[in-house]
Amino acid sequence: MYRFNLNPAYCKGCGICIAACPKKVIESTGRLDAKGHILPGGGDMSRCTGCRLCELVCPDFAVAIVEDEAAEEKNDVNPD
Amino acid sequence: MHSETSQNLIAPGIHYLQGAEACAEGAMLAGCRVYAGYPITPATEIMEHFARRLPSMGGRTIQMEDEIASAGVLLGASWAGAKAMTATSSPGFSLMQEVISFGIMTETPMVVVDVQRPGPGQGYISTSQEDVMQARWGHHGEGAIIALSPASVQDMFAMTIRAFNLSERWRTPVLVMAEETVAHMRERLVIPDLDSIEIIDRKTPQDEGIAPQDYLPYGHGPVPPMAIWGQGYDVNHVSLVHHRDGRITGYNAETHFDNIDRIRRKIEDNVADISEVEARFMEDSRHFVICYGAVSRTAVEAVLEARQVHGIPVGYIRLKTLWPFPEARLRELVRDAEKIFVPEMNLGMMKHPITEALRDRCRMVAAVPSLGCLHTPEQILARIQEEAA
Amino acid sequence: MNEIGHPMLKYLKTEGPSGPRLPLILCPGCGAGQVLNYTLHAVDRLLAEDNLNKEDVVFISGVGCSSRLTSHYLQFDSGWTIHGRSLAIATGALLANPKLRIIVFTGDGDAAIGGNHFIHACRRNIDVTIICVNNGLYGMTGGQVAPTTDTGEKTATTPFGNVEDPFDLCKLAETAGAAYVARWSTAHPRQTVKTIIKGIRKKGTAFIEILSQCPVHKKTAPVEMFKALRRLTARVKEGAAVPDGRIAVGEFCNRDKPDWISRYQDIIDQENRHKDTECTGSI
Amino acid sequence: MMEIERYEIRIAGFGGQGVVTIGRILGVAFTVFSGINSVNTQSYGPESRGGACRSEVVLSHAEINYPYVRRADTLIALSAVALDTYLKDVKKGGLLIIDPDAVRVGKNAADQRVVPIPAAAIAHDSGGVKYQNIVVLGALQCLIAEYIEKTALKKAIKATVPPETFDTNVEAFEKGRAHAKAFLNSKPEFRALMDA
Repeated sequence: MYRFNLNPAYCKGCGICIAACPKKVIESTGRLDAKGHILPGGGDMSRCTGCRLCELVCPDFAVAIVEDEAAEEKNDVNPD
Repeated sequence: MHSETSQNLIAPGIHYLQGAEACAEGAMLAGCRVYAGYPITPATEIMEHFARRLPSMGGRTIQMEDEIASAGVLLGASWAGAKAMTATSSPGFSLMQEVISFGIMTETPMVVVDVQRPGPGQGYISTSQEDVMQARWGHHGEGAIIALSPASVQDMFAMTIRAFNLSERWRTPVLVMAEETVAHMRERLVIPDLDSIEIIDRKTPQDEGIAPQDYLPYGHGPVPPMAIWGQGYDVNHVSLVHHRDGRITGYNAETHFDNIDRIRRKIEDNVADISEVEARFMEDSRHFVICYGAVSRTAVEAVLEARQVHGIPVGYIRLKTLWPFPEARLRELVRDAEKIFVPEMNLGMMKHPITEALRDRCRMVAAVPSLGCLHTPEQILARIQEEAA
Repeated sequence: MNEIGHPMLKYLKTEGPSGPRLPLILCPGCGAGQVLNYTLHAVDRLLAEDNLNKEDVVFISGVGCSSRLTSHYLQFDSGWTIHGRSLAIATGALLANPKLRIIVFTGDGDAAIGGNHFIHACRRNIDVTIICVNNGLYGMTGGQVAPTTDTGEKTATTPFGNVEDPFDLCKLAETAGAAYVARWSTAHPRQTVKTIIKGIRKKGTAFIEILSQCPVHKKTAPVEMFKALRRLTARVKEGAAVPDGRIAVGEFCNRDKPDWISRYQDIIDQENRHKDTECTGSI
Repeated sequence: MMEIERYEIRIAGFGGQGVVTIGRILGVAFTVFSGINSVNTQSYGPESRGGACRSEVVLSHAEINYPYVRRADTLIALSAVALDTYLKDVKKGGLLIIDPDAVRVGKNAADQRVVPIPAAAIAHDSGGVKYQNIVVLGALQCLIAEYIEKTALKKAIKATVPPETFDTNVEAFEKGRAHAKAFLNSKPEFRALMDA
């Protein structure tokens, strides 16, 4: 299981990570932040394959895909 | 200090060299290992000498596509740890102003030799002192410059060494404002014991015991120690107005002033150390000839003749350094004068700062102009006689 | 802030004594930021896989949006230099220390003001990797025409349309003598990383053009431009032309030839073997 | 050697006649091998490559300030143009060395001591015309022997010319000297003038 980590201080809401994601996992939060950017967020992260293309295409070093051990454990216990 | 390549450096003793060759030899002795240039009369002999000689010292000479690129090479070479220089003549000097301005802002040690020829435009290929104001004011923006004025083959050698030493000491571009006259003439050059020649190298953060994580590229004092590329200091050379740590965001007027004022004052506050003035025949002189460069050679003959043959009490002052302008030293030397003569191979350029420095100390400052050729002693003498006899 | 950030942040100075250095100064969705990201990924791989020292990696740029990549946030030796002159400065650095592995960021504006330096750097085959972020206009100054702007295109300084033909920078680099020439776009992330790795490994001049988007001056959403770059490009295949109206991407030239430093080193070695006294300049 | 207050030599001819080279050899001979200060200047740029070419040597035991010829003590004119241009700057009683095949002098040089040295012809019969400048140099040494010894000039030639041409250069130098010596011997009145 992966977690979509976003640094809102660096993100400018360009949406390129959303467009690039091969599994269409990343989606827009639809909400303006304090600087007027609409930030992305992780959607159904269970479909994320950890390809890290979003990290690679991000112009602002704002995105990180994190392997979330806690989430994986949780998944094991309660798989649905 | 010269152990690795000393057998290839010019040997101590008496030599007979062109000013251009003496300049190149002085540079190599000072540690110059990168030369970049573009051919132009009457400066080309300097590059040709480097091209022949630098490989034997493990250095590199490159002919670039123009003068801007030639000067640009100096920045990269200097940041990568080498002492580097270029030489050009006036039209090329105009092209280099962009890089000189950048060198001042990034506090880059580099040496530019301008073998001046007349202008404007292509002018002519003869001799000139018409770039002395461009030397100071040619680059855009504030800042200060160091400019030396050689008058002999010996000067071409010694002042080029001094130019490197000053540029390393003060982390700034230094100009050698030569003229065709001194670059082309051949005369005796005496090379002393090499170990007796002082060679100054830039201070690095390692020298000052500053670790990479504590290093401020534009901090630690008026002359910041300079990190060399390839040594793990992750230094960013930047010419945008910057904070002492090299940060360029967070612009404000205070930071701007702090940045530029320090760059100017590290030079202007040290005029006494940097700028050299030679004075002769000062006792009981009522008039003075103030000169620089090759014109000094003519001027001293005129002064001698005025004193010895015509009994006119004329003193002789030679500016060995044009910039920073040695105003305080001039005011020490000239307390009370009648007339001051300023022979120059232009229509009166250094006459202006001289007048500014001494206007309350004399009745008149007279330009003695010549274009395209060295004054004859008669020319200068005639002007002295006309005004002061 | 999340404690786990972008993997390339290890190569960036996020903070300094006088204040924060990130976010990047570039506009939202600017392709230049992507190019920096691709380049750092490539360098990351080289540091892990090759015998490359981080201390020897130097970034140099000139002036313009792409040149902002070589700014105060790089955790590398770097020089943010004069508009168009970055290759002259890179040449100087190599002359002083040939061990340096220099990466030069340029924009399409550098093909104008620095066109001559570009041609001659390729001709000399100086050992640098030139990464040219080509967005077809001058972004920093507000969207003026560039040497790579399409004919007929309206820009701030060609309000009635551009009457000039654009440069093909890759053809120019190849003709001028660069050892390695390739083109990709910001919409080819993995290909670009691979190509930059190849370019840095290549002895001699590697010229890599990366077609990029300027959402601000093209007044188009970053995502639309990003997608269009895929649509408008076609990969070159041996013996086949790219379809009409598509821009060729891929590797155009990869040849082995001695770089400037190697050839000059022969002269240095020769001069030090002979200790030629004839030209000591003594008289 | 005689104490020199200031002695000025000007050499002029076409580019390619070796005018610049002998100026330089003279400078080396005086300064490096005789301990006498000298300043050597020369024409440069396009004119030194085919047009009118000039070289000057100013000598003194004292420091030399003004580096150029003011009133030449000696003019070596290897072309008619050179003579026309520079004769007016030669001192009264000054030495004028010409190649008589190229330069004619008449009343215009009545104030000078004229020494004709057919340098090109002499050189042609030994190493080749390109040694004409060294023939002239030999002649000059003979004529100003009180200022410079021939050994100093030979050392300067050795230090300046390609090693493989040294012997031919010395041969040309000696022929020039011999020719000047013969000329002096044939003109006792000239000799007396020189000694005075």
